[in-house]
Amino acid sequence: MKLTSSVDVKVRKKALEVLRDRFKELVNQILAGENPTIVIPKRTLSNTVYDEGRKLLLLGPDTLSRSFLDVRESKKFMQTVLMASIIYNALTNDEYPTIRDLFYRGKHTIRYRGPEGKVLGENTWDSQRESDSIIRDLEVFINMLREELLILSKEKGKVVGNMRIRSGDDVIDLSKMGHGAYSIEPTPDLIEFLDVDAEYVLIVEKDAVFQQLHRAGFWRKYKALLITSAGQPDRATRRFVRRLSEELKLPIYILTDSDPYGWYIYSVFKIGSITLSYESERLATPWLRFLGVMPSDIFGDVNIKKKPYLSESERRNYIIKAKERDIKRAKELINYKWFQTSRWKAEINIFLEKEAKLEIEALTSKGLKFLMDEYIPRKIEVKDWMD
Amino acid sequence: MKLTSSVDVKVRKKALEVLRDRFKELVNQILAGENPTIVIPKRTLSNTVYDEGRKLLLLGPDTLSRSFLDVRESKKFMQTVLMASIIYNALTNDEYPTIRDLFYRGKHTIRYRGPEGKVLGENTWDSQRESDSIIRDLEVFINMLREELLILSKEKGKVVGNMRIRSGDDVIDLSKMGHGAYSIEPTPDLIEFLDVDAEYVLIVEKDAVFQQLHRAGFWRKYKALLITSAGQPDRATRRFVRRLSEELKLPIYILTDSDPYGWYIYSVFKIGSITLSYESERLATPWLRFLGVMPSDIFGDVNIKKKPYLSESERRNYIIKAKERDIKRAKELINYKWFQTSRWKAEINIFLEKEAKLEIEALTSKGLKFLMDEYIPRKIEVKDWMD
Amino acid sequence: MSVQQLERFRSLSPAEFFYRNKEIAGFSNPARALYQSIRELVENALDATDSYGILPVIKVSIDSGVIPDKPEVYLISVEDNGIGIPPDNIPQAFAQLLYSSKYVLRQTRGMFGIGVKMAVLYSQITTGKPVEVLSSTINSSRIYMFRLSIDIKSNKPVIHHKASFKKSNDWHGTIVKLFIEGDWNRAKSKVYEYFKRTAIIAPYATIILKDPTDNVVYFKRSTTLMPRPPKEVKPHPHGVDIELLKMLISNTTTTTLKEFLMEEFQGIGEVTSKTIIELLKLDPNKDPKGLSNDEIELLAKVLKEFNNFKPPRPDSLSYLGEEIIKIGLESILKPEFVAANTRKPGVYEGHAFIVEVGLAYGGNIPPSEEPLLLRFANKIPLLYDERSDVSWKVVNQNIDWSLYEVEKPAPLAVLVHICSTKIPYKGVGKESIADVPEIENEIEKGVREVARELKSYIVRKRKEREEVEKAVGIIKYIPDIAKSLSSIVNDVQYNSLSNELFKLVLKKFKNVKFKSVDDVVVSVE
Amino acid sequence: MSVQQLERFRSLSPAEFFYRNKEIAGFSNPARALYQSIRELVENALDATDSYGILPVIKVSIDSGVIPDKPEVYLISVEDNGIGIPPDNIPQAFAQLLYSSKYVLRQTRGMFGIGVKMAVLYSQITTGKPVEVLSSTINSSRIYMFRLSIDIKSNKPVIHHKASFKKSNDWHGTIVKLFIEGDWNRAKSKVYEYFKRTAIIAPYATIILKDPTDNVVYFKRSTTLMPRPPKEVKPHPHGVDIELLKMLISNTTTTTLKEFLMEEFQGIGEVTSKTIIELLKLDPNKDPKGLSNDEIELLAKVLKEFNNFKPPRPDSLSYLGEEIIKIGLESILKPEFVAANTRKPGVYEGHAFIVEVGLAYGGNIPPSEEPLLLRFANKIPLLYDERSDVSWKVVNQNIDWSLYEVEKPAPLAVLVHICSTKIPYKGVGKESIADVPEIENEIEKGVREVARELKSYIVRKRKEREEVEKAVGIIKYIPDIAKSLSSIVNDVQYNSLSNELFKLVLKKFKNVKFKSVDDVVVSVE
Repeated sequence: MKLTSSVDVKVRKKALEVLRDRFKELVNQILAGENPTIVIPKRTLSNTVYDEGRKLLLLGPDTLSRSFLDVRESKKFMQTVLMASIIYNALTNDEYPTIRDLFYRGKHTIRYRGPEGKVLGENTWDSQRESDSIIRDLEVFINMLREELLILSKEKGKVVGNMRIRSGDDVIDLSKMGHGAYSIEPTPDLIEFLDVDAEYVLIVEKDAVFQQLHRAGFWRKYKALLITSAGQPDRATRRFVRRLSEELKLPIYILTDSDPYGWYIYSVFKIGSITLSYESERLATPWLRFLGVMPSDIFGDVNIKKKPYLSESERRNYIIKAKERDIKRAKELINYKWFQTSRWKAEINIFLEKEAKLEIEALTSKGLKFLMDEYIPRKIEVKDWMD
Repeated sequence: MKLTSSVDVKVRKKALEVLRDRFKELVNQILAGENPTIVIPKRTLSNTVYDEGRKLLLLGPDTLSRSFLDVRESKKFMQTVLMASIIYNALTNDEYPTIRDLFYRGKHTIRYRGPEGKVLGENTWDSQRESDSIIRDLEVFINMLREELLILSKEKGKVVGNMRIRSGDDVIDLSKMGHGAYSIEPTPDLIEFLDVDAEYVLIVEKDAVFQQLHRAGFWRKYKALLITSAGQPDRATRRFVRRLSEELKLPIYILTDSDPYGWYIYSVFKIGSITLSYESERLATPWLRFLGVMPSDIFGDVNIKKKPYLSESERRNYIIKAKERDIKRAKELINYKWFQTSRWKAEINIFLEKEAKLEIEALTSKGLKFLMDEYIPRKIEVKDWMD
Repeated sequence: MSVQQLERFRSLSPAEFFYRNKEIAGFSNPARALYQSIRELVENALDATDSYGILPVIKVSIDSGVIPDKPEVYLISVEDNGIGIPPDNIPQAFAQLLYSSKYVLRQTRGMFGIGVKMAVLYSQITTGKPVEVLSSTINSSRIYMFRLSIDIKSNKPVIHHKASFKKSNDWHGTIVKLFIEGDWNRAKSKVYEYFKRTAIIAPYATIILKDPTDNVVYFKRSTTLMPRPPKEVKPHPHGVDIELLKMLISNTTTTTLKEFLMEEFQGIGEVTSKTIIELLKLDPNKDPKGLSNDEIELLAKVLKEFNNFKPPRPDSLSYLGEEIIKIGLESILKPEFVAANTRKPGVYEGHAFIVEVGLAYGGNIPPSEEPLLLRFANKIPLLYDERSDVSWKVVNQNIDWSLYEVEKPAPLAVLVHICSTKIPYKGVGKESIADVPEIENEIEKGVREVARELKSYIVRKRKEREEVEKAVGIIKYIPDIAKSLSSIVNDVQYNSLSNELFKLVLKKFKNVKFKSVDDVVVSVE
Repeated sequence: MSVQQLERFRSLSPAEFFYRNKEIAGFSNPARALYQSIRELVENALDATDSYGILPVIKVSIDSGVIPDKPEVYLISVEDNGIGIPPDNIPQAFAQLLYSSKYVLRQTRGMFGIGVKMAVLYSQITTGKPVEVLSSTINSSRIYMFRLSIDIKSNKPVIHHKASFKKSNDWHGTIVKLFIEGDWNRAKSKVYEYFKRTAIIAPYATIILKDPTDNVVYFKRSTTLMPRPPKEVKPHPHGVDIELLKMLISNTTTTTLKEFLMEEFQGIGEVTSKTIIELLKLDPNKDPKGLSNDEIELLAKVLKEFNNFKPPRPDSLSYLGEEIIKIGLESILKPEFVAANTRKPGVYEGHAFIVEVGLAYGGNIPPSEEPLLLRFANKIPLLYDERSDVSWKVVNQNIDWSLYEVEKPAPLAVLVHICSTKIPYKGVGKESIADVPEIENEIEKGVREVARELKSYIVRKRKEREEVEKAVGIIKYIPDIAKSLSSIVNDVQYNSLSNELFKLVLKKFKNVKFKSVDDVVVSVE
């Protein structure tokens, strides 16, 4: 019986080669009596640059040298080669580790005599946070994403719509999912797009709103692919959306709560996460459009002669007062380059002035039909979205 | 274009009738000059009984009277009729509200003069916690689950395996999902099972482990339906599993972390949640079997001559020290009637003695093949599971 | 070497002792010395008036810049309308330490015979100037004037100048003027606090204060009620020790033991005297001066342990009484509620004492975590060392205010006034009172008594509100209920449901006066 | 009514004053009185020895059950090997308040002339028993014995019994026996703490203590080094006030102003004397007794403000010196590190003073958030009211210990010893020292000095450790690195990688002595 897909076999072979070549270099340094040193681009905020042309957050030119003999870096040097060897062995054994697995596989105790002769214990790493950071270093060092090393993770993204794809060795029709949905695979680069009959893609931050729109037949009526990230998007959902945009040239709209958290989800889809900018080149979707919910949808905006979608008393009952940390977050966002369009600044300033948040559910509360047949189509029609 | 499924139309009609009949009774009391009173079974711990025969947590015979003139109950009386009217209106308008929607739809401010003449404001409810509790009261009062009122919610459960189902107006083959999976619908009662070729169902607590087993071809090799609840199961996943058990008579096994949180997930699937025992009759799966991870899998158990699956040094690196709240939780669990088998007591006592937790990932770290081809099949074969 | 070379023994006068150790009487630095001098003079002024039934009028003036090139020198001037001091006593009363009219069993503000002399001493050390005293007694036709300083070596007054004038009116009282090196900026807040608290404890006094910036504060009397003046009394037997017994014996004019006990003590009548002598197994007619040392020891023991004496008489004590305490608290703090409790007299180590407690709540009192504690001893405000005072312990540690329905932070002030012929201060600075169990116990009982009154007040106010609150708590929901039900059950009208529900509420709460739902509900949206 | 009826003036003897106010000298209750009496006697015993270069041997015994049916009465007995007291002075030295050999400018433990007399007074009030004193001076051939009590009214000694014996050996010293009502259970912990601290400050003393439970504690002397005995000195001009000047003028035997200044003050030589007189614009030959009040005031001002006097001489002070402080801290606290700093003499209000600071760190000292503060004044341990003491303020508020690399909780003890002819106590109880800026400043400098020494010590220890730590910090990772790399790159052996990596480390840290990776790494699993 054939258990794993033929796609995975090819991926494994390539990953093993890259790892072997890269670490051979370190061995050669050691045998030459040199201080072995891993040189990798710095994953710091100051070395994260916004590429205006490509509209992507990318790693800058700064590198860091992690050398064996540097007391402050010695442990990380050890952790990096340890992590590489674990992944190498998993690939050899036809496994699909998760980052949690990798944490466990590498975790062990070094017992050593301290300066005063007492035997002390130190773990190779104590928390997954530590081993996760090493995985990111390694991805940058060997210039491969974790999915290319067949490291799997949990996956929340779902999709429905008029489209057929090939995944593994199967063909799946995303318009035939009944009341349910298709759960995207953790390695979306291995998906093949077969045919599609859709005019745009709508990403909905919240799973429950996705369920409502799906159930009411939204994607059928408006010829859309409907996707939910179920909150902060995972890597696979981001890569899947990017491929829809890049390869199928579909317009992509996103609908989130009207708060800095929602805007940050938009930002992660569009630009990438600041701490993981090295992935942006593959995971970010620079052509993404923010459809709503905008503060001007709630309050209107006299400067662009826009009327609000909510009445006075709806506002009173639906609005949530912004918290201290929302305000702080919004003030951070407004400083990011990709939020420095006049429209985005205006919207964030409305938020800062009113100190008011709104959830998408407030719109379905006004009426599912309002959201589905008024709000979304009208905003797309009049191009009331932000780049 | 037909947007919603024919299944939903029937459901709506029935729900409207039930609501109308039930609330007509209150109107009649008022018009007769009586203190209108809602009598519902108490949803308290003390009125939750474990039915030994059916192996289910059910509501007992105690009722509570929520009357308009009782100062302490007056607000809840108002909230209950308010919630009923909102749901009634949503059904009338062909909507699919979520519980968050219902919170917003009912939230408004009552302005009234306080005892000192000052105008005060009070919201019908302030938090969703409050409105959620009223929804539960209402479900009990009208004896219908929220899904029967077409209230949707976010849904995390996924399934793959040799099985075909009808959902809405589609037929879906769960063995043709590629590297992805089928995301279960929020109203699983509306699913129709068409045909199945599986020997058992395996529920995996963790999505990432589900991904690994799926990718490695586990369900294909061992003729299983593979399900993940992605943590604490939602209502739909529980109902789906119950239907697989009840209607297809398949044995159901569950694999969770070896800790009180994992055992509690098992308990929720099997018995129902204590605070929501009124749903148990429909959502719980009393025939569920706990496959692992058991403390005796980690440490062995000389009383039943069981050897551990982990070596001394694996234990050292994989085990997580139990926290104070884990210990406390375990001591609570051991008092629940359905944990009072000799085997469960022995396992929990091993936990309490060693104060050690273990994640499923620790087993995949030992080797995905170990988990897939040794641990799971051997335990099923030698019946090393707990009822 | 001989010891004589090594050691020279000599004795010290009390003046020299306190000259060397002025900080122990509170004269530790210029700010404190200024504050301390002002209060010593004010307390003498009050003693000279209210102890003799005179409604006090006290004028205080503090001036700076009175000596060229010496901005640190202040002139303190205090005038009272008291009984005045006989001219023969004036020099010693102001310029000899341990000389006083207050060494008797009678409550006065001063007790040590040190205070005002320390101010004179500090004045002459720091400025070299004598104190000026003008005084006239009530029936005298003349006013006497002295300029005095202290001869420290001999502890005797030095009279620099002496004069007398004929009175043109019937003024009587005393005026004292004192130069002193001080620090007004650092003393200011304490001085003002001192006068504010003095006005609380003596609402029958009119006090006018002019400070060095020419700011004038006028505390007008708010009552003419006054505490009964104290009388001198004999010692109570429970307060006797061997030395006191010996002193009484050497001074007595009685000739039999029986008479001695009845005459020299309070609380011993003929019957008790007999009982005591029987316990001693002595002859009732024995001359007390003939008692042996062992017999005196035995007598001391019996007097201490015998339990049937009358309680000590409060005649020596000048307590305020509940009325005056309430007036004082009300006029200065402007609270919503006041209570006061004057305890029965108690005794510790043979000294009679009375504890008075006042409480003020709400109104203008700012809420705080710890009650505002107003401590007084023999009508003197105590400002320093609050946390080492027995009252602080009672109010903040012994009492759980939540038992009395007080929720902190609370707008609460507690006044504790201890009257005694002998206040157990922790130091000569007269600032905090030691943990004497008998006194602590009375303070606690007093505080609990006023706290109970406060609790009744709080509880009564609360109950009145509850009935109305209940009705409002139901009526406000009627519109939502009526609207919801009429939207589900289409054949019933909103108005009829609303009316029926309102009628149900009126039936239950008969004392509630609303006419319609609209009397309560303003809007629902 | 006449004033005479209203007021009876009289004066009080010092004995009567303190009898009425015994709590201000620390005799507020039986526990405190017992503790206070013991320390007054022990301090007199130490003064009689180390002030005269005698290595002290002090024997203290506290007995209970000495009087039938009076379990609350204790007998305190203290013996020293000091210089003894001349028999003529014994009655007044023990039974007359404000009589002492210590009223001179010379540092001794006692200063007030009150302490031991208060013990005698409390003894006779509570037990009626006289004090018993045996004493023999150094060259005397006889031992004198007295039984004494105080006549309170007159403040004169009462001699109950007097005797003398021929000495059979060359014993000299004093033995005092006192009955007192006390409370050993409540006094115990303070008494023991008192002796422990006395042993720290006087490591040259041998002290034997027997308590009422017959528990014997023996503090053996750990050094024969002793502080230089104090000498009597003249006042320093900076400490002069008008009153002191007047006293000096009235006592002087000099006849010219110039001589007066040179003879009666320290720090004024011929040149300085001239300069001063020029500033005064007076005749240098003027008889000082002929100075007018205004001239005296001016002289006081000039002496206070003139800046070129020699600093006050420490001859009057008996400081311990750094060596003895370190010995004391080491022998009792057993720390890992000690430092001490004896400051140069300072002056406040004309009183010379010396601050000494000691510091002990580590070893047997338990870590705590606040340093253990050991306060001493003129070699007296101060136990009560720690938080109101200037040393507490310096050690806990002025100093940021983290600047000296001390991480709290720290095993840290700080000793502060203030020597002066006049310690500015806050009360007669001799427990806490006022915030005199000059003294605070010296304490702070002293603490900073020893803290700097501590910092050097901590930093040096830390540096030595760092080199080794760094090498270990790298070597421990070699096995994992070698194993991982050899599992990826199959054509290289674990052993050769491990050896090469180890060589790299040795090349970098030349002083590290490891022979192989196994010297550091025990296991990897």
